[in-house]
Amino acid sequence: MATKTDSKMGTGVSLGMVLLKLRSLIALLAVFLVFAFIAPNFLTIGNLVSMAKHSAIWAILAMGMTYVILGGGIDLSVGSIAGLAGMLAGGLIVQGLRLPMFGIVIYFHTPMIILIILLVGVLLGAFNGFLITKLGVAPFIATLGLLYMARGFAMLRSGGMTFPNLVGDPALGNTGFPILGAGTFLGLPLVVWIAIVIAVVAAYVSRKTPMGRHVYAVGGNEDAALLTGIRVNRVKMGTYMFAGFTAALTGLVLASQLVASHPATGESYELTAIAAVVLGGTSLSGGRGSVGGSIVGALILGVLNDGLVMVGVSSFWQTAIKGMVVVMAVIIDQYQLRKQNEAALKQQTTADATEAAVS
Amino acid sequence: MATKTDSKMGTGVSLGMVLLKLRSLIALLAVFLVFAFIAPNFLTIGNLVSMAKHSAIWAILAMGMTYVILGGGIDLSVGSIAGLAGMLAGGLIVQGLRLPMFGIVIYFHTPMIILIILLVGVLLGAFNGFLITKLGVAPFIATLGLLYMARGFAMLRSGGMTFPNLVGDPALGNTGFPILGAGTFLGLPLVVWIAIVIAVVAAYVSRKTPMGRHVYAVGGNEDAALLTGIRVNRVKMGTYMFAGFTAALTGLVLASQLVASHPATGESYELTAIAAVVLGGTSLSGGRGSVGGSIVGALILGVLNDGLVMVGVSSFWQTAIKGMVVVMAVIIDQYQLRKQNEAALKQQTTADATEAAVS
Amino acid sequence: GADEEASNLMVIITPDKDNTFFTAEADAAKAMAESLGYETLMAVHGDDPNEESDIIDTAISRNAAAIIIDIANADASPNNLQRATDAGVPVFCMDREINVAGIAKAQLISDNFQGATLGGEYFVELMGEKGNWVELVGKESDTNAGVRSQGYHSIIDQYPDMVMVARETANWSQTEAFSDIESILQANPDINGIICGNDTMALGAQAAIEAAGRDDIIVMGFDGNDNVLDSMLQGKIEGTVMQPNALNAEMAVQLADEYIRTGSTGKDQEKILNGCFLITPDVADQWRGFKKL
Amino acid sequence: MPEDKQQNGSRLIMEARGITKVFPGTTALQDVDFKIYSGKVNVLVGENGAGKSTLMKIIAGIEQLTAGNLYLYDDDGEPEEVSFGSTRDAVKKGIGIVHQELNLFGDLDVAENIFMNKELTKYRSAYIDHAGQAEKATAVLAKLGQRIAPGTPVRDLRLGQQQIVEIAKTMIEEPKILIMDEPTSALSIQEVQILFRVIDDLKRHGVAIVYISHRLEEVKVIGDYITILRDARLIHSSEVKDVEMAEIIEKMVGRDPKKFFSGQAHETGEELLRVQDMTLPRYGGGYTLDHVSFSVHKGEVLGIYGLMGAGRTELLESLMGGYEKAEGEIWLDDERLDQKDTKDRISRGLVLIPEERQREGLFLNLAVAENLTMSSLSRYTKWIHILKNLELKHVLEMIKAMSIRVVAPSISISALSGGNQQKVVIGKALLTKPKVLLMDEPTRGIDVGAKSDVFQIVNSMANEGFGIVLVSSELEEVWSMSDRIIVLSKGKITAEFNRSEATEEKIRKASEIGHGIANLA
Ligand SMILES: Nc1ncnc2c1ncn2[C@@H]1O[C@H](COP(=O)(O)OP(=O)(O)OP(=O)(O)O)[C@@H](O)[C@H]1O
Ligand SMILES: Nc1ncnc2c1ncn2[C@@H]1O[C@H](COP(=O)(O)OP(=O)(O)OP(=O)(O)O)[C@@H](O)[C@H]1O
Ligand SMILES: [Mg+2]
Ligand SMILES: [Mg+2]
Repeated sequence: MATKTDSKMGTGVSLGMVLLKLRSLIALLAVFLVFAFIAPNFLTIGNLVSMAKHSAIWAILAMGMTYVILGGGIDLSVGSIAGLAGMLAGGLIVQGLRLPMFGIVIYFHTPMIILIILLVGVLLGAFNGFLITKLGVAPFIATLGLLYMARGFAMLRSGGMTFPNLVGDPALGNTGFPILGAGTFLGLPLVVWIAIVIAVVAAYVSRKTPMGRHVYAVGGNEDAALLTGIRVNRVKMGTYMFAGFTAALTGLVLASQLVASHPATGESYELTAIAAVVLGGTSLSGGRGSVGGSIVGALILGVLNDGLVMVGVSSFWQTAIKGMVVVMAVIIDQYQLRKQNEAALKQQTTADATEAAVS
Repeated sequence: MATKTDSKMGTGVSLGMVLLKLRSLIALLAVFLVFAFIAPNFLTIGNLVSMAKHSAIWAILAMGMTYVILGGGIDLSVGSIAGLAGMLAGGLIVQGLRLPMFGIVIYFHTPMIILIILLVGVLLGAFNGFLITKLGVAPFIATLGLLYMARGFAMLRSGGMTFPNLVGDPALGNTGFPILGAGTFLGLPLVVWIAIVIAVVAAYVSRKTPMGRHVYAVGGNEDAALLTGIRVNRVKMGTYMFAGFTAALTGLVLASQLVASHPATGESYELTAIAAVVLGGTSLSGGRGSVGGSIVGALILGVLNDGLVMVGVSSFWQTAIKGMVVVMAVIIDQYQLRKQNEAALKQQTTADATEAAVS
Repeated sequence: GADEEASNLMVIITPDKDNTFFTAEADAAKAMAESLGYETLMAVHGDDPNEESDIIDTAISRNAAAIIIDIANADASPNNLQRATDAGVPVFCMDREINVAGIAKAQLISDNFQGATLGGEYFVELMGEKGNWVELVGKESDTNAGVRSQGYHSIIDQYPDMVMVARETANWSQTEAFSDIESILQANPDINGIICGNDTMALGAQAAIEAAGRDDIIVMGFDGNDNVLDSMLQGKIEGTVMQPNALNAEMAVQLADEYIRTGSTGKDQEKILNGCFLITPDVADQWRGFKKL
Repeated sequence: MPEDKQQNGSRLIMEARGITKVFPGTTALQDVDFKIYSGKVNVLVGENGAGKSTLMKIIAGIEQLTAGNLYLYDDDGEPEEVSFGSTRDAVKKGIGIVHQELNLFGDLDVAENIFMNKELTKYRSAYIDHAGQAEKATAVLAKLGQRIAPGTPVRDLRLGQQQIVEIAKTMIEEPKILIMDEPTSALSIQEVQILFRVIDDLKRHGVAIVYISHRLEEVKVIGDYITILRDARLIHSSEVKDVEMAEIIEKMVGRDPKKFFSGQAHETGEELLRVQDMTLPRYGGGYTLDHVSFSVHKGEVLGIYGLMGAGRTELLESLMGGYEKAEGEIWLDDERLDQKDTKDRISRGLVLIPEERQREGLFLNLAVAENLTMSSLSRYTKWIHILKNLELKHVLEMIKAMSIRVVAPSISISALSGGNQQKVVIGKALLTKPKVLLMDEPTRGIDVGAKSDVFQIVNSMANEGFGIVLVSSELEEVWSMSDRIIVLSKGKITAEFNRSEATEEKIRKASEIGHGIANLA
């Protein structure tokens, strides 16, 4: 009897709740359908692939941001790290690593360059993590600091110039860099594959491994996490390093796509990444959200952006619409959270009542 | 005996503590002295006045931000509000208020325009406050939304164009707008006087009125504030409205200085304002800090900025140095907080011990 | 102003350091000023008139002998320059013009409109006077973005078979141009040409075209930066308009020097228009660093 | 002392010798010895700040000791010196701890909370066996008498259920030494009884329990050994049966215990506060408060007793205008309060001393003085200007009246001990010049000494003619302090007693109405 009532209650509540929970997906669907009607050629394979590619870049950046936010932090430096990563990669391809004191110049193979840059990204993330965990600097400020610093250094790397034409030189063995951005595999751009691989790993880690659960724990209640014996600092460090990694990867992909690296690349990307994460239903206060949500968020922004360009909406409206979408998303999120709590209370009351009646 | 030890302890702790507490001032002094030596003409009256003017604008913006942050929030939209305010003011001067449905155009007198724009700023702040207090949107996101929206609308106001030559037309009675930015009184620019007036009021309110105390209380412990009978939502609303006011004022001053309004005005000013607040020792988590500190923070950034330009340091280094200064400031802040807490504990414990011994 | 002893300092203000166009301009001005025996102070306003205002205050404080400036915004900058002039610091504009006369001692201007008409004419010619084209516009809050766009349209719109299928703002940015063109290519696969408000956007457009595996689309830029010249030599970009900005910069400094020494620039008119040149692939190797070799 | 190692079939399993712990500015432990016997309940008592939790944190590897040694004894009774650099080291040695505060993750589910940082993993911890975790969690919870679905997010649980999840967390590890730091402060009577049964069971399996509680009556019920700390020092250690309750209290506070629970009847005057049909609907149907009516007279202490979740906190907060949905008439001094606005209620003479001191009562970022006057600023304000001298005068008076131990009013509130912080919260309420004082668990988590101070304050306020509503989960407290007692159960008033007619038994019975509690224990 009790079970029956319970499950009935459950479904009754669930239908609305399911819709609310899936709101990001519904929003994505809505945006998609609208543009399918009003934008010419929107549903061609080519356009879908191109939107997938653009969204993939946001998704990569957003996934790193998701971990940081789930862990209770924020990372404003990802855009600058992306810019710096691109510049460093461009520099290594065009000029090599110059060590004047030894009078040598080292040129690396392209995969090596990519590895080095990713490592630099991870290290920059670790720098953020260090400021935050060891020196107790608030994440907002620590990463704001790196936002300025990394951007400054990106500019300084080339004196503000663009490193053009990053095709490499067969003689130096560093060709092939453009493949990262332009290559395809089974008809899909490499970038999309990379995003998929990272998404699968990131989602798996977040849900099925202790490491992932610990991120939620740290973001949800840091003191409790400490007392539970979770290595809080290590977990936080890990999230910032991952964010640094995704930022560097983003920088590499952008540079590779353009076959050039420009020091202003990635300006204000951090805000878009945060917007994607929030659109995906992750709470900025940490401990609640999902990698999948952020990918949906990135897709919404990607489709919206491309769709508006295709329809030819003025870039001013694009900016304003982005703002409205973000605010709307969070208002609905709050509403859902409230509903969810109410539903839970209701369920529990029913359970209590049933229990009382039985006994 | 006990008293003696106590007071000795007191002073012993105090000297170091005083230095730590005055660190913003010391930093300002240091920056000032360095440039006095290395920058030519740094100590001329003209330059001092001009630095005061530049810092005054940051200080105005930072004071609004200080209230928001003290109250436990953050406002990312101030830069965009400044931009929008400038555009609306420019529009009112150049085109008047057009009401096509009635077929009329209304031109306002300049003081009236200034009042209207300040009111718009307050209303935009209230919009932030509404999202945050009534709809439960996190401050970061609510104001991020307005950041995009206000910028979009600033651009839309003129289709991206600049409103030039805002001198007004004597026939329409709307001349005099440039005075706001260019006027002087007793040798000091009007802007500096405005900043001083706002600073005096803001500092007074924060320290000597119930309203100010309540802001600290809300930022320190919102739940407790509620039960203490503080109208938390009203207090928060107030802080965002004040921030909107200072942002609009900033936009007016900037437009008046240029005698033109440009829709991209104020981009990323929010970050500089936050940096000034943090440099001034206000904690981003709310409830701790001061208006005076933020003014010192604004002065540090102003002097640093002008000084670096005067010595001709590359703009790339300027960016990087800004980042480093912010991070350094917060590291020292953390250190001071720790020391201060220790000192307080120690004092209290010593007192406890003495009392125990006496009784 | 006049009562103070004139210094030997020229303050050179340019918009940006992350665009070769402006670096070349800054470098040319600096080299010329130093060859004439001046000290220089370099500063960048990043297209922000408020930042420009601060820098000009600083220049006044340093009692500069002259300001050589590529302004931030034609409508918003005049007042900044007026302040310098009022303080007795002569101002010389290069590249971009201000809309108010009598403030600068001289304006050495690239004739953007004329350049854009050159580019527009060549674009029409390459397209065979017909086809679908796309315009990538610079930052819309920027005067030159508008002037160039007008220049293009003044020519292209005369040809009824030239159909503009999209006009998008890419904010002078390579990355934005890249992703915008990718999207536009999806909406309008049948485009034949893209004309851009500057060279960085042209490079972004070219990268997008290449990524899409197309080689049948004509791309025009504006500025004449070295990267575009290289692309032209490789046949990837069809043309650009060279702005004589090194020349502008050098002339601005020379006139400033003249003015400082004699109290007059020796020219009758304030505005001196230096015409732009059309660069076609066959002459692309004759230019480097915005100068004819 | 060989008899130490083999007593009553149990044996010494762990020993702390000469433990000293110095925090910056505080010595929390001074040369303390502590012995833990397997299969026994080793009770640790002491006033607030005596150092109990600190000692436990050292044993559990959370804090590092300044001086002293820890020994673990193996099965042969041979000591082995150990040092724990972290919680993980202690867990490896079989030491588990239930902390004084809840340490849960609201957004994660029950099973995940229970298995946090000790996940059941496969493939070298690359995969969490969620199903296995859920199964084991259900089993452990069943043992603790709870039928909670393991997939429920913890934030949806009642406080008491959360406390039980907290206990389940440590039990899952099957520790050899289980430390419980005030595990019962949030539990209902029946839950406490189940816990005691579980403890008995653990004892039989040879687990050593360390038990900390401020509810001294519990100590007598389940304790085997007792250790008393005072002011960071070891005062006494013996078997529980060898000491009397009065002795324990005396040793804890070092003062005469007679003045505690100094309950007395008060002269009561005319009606001050009348509440009629207060209702608070519950989300999803039913009532959290179901037509509650009562009145409070001048100089009267009205005790409200109830089990966890009876709705007492909601009742007081509704009176303060904290719930938008609360309906009902409130008359204060013949004036009807209509506006649901805390500030307005305070200005009319109602004031609340909230349940959770740090979370709801204090501004840790501010000084003692600023905390004290936060509710009553308007009294020191002229136009918009705060008259600092007037404010300070009142602050100093209040510090004296409440005997708050503080060096200077400008010192940060965070430097005060729990009991003194509570006095600040009460002082803050009194400075609003209330007519009726609503006190929600004013003695929760404070030591006997501070408790007695609080009771004295209550008595003297009643004598001055205030009306006082006193909510407490401690039956004895309510019973001895109140002139009249109402009992709340599931949002309804189930009984009302005068001082003369109330017995603890009657009160308890009334509190269980509607709970379907079979006679436990
Ligand atoms: N991290 C810390 N830093 C400084 N002092 C501390 C710290 N933790 C505890 N103390 C101090 O050590 C002393 C002992 O605290 P502890 O928490 O052990 O007391 P307790 O006996 O558990 O009290 P309660 O009954 O209130 O829980 C107190 O004076 C406390 O203020
Ligand atoms: N915000 C809320 N909305 C709806 N119901 C609630 C809310 N908060 C608590 N409740 C329910 O109200 C009842 C009373 O809550 P609570 O446990 O605070 O009562 P209490 O008598 O004050 O107990 P105690 O003070 O001992 O914790 C519980 O059943 C709880 O689940
Ligand atoms: Mg304790
Ligand atoms: Mg309660």
